[in-house]
Amino acid sequence: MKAVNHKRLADILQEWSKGFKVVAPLKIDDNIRFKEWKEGSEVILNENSNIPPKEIFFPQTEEMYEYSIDKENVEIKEQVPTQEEFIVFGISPCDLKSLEMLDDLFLTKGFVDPYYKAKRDAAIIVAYLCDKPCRTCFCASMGINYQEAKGADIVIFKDGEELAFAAQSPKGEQLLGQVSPLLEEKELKLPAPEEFVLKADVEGLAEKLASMFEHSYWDTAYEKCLNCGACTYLCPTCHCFDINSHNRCKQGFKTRCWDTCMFADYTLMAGGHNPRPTRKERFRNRFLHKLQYFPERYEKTACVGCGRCIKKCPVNVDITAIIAQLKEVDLNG
Amino acid sequence: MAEKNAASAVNPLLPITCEVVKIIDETPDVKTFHVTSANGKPFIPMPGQLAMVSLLDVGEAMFSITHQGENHLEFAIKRVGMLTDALHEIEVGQKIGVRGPYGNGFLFNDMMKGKDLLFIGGGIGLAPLRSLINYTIENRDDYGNLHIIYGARSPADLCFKDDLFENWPKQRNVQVDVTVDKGDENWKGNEGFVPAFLEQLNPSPEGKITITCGPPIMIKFVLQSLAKMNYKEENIVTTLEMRMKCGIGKCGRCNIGSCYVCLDGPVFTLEQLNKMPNEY
Amino acid sequence: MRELVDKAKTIAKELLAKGEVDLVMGWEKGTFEDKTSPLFMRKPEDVDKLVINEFCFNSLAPYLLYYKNHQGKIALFVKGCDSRGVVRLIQDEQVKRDKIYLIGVPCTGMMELNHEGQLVDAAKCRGCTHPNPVLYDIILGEEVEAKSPGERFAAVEKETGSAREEVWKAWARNYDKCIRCYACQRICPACNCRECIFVDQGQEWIERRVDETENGAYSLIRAYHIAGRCVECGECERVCPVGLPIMKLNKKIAKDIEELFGPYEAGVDLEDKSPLGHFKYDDPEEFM
Amino acid sequence: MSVEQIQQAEWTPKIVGFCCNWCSYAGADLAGTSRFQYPSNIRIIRVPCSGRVNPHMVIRAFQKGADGVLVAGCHPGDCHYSTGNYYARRRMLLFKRLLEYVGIEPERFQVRWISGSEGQKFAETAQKLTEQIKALGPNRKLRDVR
Repeated sequence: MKAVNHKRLADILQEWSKGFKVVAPLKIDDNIRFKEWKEGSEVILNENSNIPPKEIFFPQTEEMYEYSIDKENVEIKEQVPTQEEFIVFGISPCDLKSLEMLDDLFLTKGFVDPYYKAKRDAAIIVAYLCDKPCRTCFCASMGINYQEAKGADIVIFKDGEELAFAAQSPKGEQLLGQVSPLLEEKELKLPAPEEFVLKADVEGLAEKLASMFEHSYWDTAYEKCLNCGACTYLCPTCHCFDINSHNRCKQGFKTRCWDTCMFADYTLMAGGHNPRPTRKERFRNRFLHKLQYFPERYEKTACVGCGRCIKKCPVNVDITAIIAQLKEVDLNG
Repeated sequence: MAEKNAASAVNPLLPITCEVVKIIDETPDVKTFHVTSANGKPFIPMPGQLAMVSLLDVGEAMFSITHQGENHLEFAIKRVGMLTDALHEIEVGQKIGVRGPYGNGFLFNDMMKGKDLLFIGGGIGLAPLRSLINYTIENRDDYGNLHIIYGARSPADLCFKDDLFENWPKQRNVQVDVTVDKGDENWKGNEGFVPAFLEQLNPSPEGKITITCGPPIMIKFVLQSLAKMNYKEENIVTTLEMRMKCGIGKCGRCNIGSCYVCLDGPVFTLEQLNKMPNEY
Repeated sequence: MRELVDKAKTIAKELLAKGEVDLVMGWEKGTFEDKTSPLFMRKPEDVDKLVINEFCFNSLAPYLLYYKNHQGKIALFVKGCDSRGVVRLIQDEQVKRDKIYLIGVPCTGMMELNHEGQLVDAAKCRGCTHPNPVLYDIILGEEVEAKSPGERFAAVEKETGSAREEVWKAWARNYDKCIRCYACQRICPACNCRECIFVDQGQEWIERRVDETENGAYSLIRAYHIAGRCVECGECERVCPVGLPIMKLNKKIAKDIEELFGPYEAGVDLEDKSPLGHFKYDDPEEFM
Repeated sequence: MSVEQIQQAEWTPKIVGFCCNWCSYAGADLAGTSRFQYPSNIRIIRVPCSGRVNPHMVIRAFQKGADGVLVAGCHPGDCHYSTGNYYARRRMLLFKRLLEYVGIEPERFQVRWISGSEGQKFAETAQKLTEQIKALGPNRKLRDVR
């Protein structure tokens, strides 16, 4: 197995960054964000980034096209969504899984989103297998083995002081070839898998929820939720967006920005009607979307068990607890 | 590189530049806009489909395409918010952005072929119905009798007066009945709300497909009346509206349960609607 | 604080059983030992879940905004800072004093896990001047001493001295991190506008774009909107998912208010006038 | 030369002046009719009272390209609405300190009392403000660079 001492990781990234832009989970003050790696940046592995790596493919603010208007004409200039190949380094298995959901959403069902596709196609994925689960993690419950990373071009894991590299695709082979002088052949193995603190059982939940829309469970479950957007913005699978124009006199540009079903104006129509007028409907929509609507549409639960929402929710709304409560609800009651 | 260009050529989020060639004042707060692009129609929609219309410096919103001519599309737009306010201010010759067509349209399955059609519209709700009415008139032989029941708040609020009183009644096997909530001194037609008017006319449900669109409160009572008159829910069709941003099933906000109104709708049979969560 | 829980349960149960209130807000155990979550109790048996400990961070005051049209009376547990939030809401006529029943909790300070996994005094409690509720109908225990009231403005004082460009760079770096989830706004007892200019779109004060300029405008204006109303509970900073030093701005404003217009702490006295809601003829004019 | 350099070379400051309708605006008027010279860098926005100036407007001005902002109102005691400028005084004082705290130069945001008869003072204020801001150079802080 190809390996390098973890202290020499920067050398490998340095080598790769000569040919590619390398995006990695970097320490920025107290945050971990996926940003472009530069010499001297500190890479943090084995901890969830504050903002999920969806921001690489689907940035929080993304320009779509520019326009200029005069009486005679409207000029629209597309911000051509092309992208050079780049490396996404250090993505964790749960976040990697979330890309499958985003792929389903952005690339299927009749329309392909060109902005997402361009970046997705250009990405070379280097996944990092977690050393051990954090206490807010429950990816195993969502069918993810944190010790494998399907779909990644290269997989890395840590054994003691050493980082092991294994290519999983021709692209990965090529990339490893580039840094082969830095790598040594070593016998390394994955640490024994560890137990998770949090668990959730979604078996059969989507079917059950299909008949729970009007259930009294929702009448009180939502009460603590403040309808901020933290959970959705931090969720690696949440993908809603808003389209806005930034206008200056007669020219400007259109951006799309992350949006969240937690905000009142999300579904508010021009005439004043709002299909989801209160916190209850919005809260219900978030969980039903994750646990019922998305599975119905794409046959996947829209949760990868990364635990970011549990960690950061201001009022400790815990999706695993909600799943447990939903499982317990008596449909006849 | 060629591949990348091809991908960008079909960017579904990019509007086509169109020109407003004609503006008709329908009512004090509804205008119909005739829109054409450099190549004639920007695209060929099916009746009941939607399009995103944008004034680039103001915003973008989804409207149903009320009619397609040889070279243009028509949108009937009621003044309700920021964008529609601005749209009502524009003049002929203004360039706007249009993208589409979106949604399933009325002809998403063959349920209407050869059947008699009953249209029940209220206010601006006639706009989406009009695309289908005109389509069935153009393809007269494929459909049975057409019966159009339409109501508005006052005579001044009646949309598409030319169609209602001139064009449609002249057609073969087309019956048009119009009512207003409250008439004025010149109004000689019916007065009263649409559901009551419908019950008074009492069209037989035999071999009929009903297509209804209008304000939610009207729809609610029309559906009750139809149920009273023994119309079956699989034979009732209606259209929904939701706030939309992308129109292509990505941005998330127009979902009703696992249905996206912009992709799977806006046209649903009552049978389908009754199975969906009541959140619209 | 944990010893107060039995008494708290008795009171809550009694209030509900006698029908004096139809809703009691408290806290329940959260996902982990060091987390709690707001609890809404409507039946005496709901009270069994109630906990009172050094992890009851959440101020329950902002929830009162959602029950403005509630018919009955609502009881809630308040720590020192929470009670100041309630006072602010009463002063802003968001809630009526006689519609709420306050159960005071003398607060010995919150504890949180630091990055190394050790329990330490919570950052938000540093410089707390009012550990005891300032307004209550019943109090659970003996009043306690404030731990470090002298450090009220510690966060602000540290700053002075750096070069202006450096200061701006540091703030710009912060603005770059903000994701505008509005958790800080939602959790804030001082943020009680019916329509928030930030969250409720459809106006042109701010754009949804996340970048230095819009985030900067958001941070500054939000801080300014709660000038003279901020009860310094530190919830905004605690809930920020990217760890922005939000309280620095709030403390800075509070400090300036003291310096310019005389001693003032928001939400301490029901009779206080908001420093930006009145004036004196001889106010300073240092910008001339 | 980069765009930035071109801008630098041709740059003259943009200053937004929020002027109270009842005094400072009249003062500016008087400055004009009395032929007092003052730089044309200042763009005046008439407001009903200095108390009308929402700090968000000041931020907005900086965002949209102002290099400096002046809020001018009646002298304390002279407010057309009797107390508007007293409120404004408190508000602007706090706000000015807040802007300074995050690193915005204090010269960029100034408040002055200018009465309707002080045409000369208005011209001098505009002159001085322009000079100060010229010395500071273009504002980049909070600026919407897109």
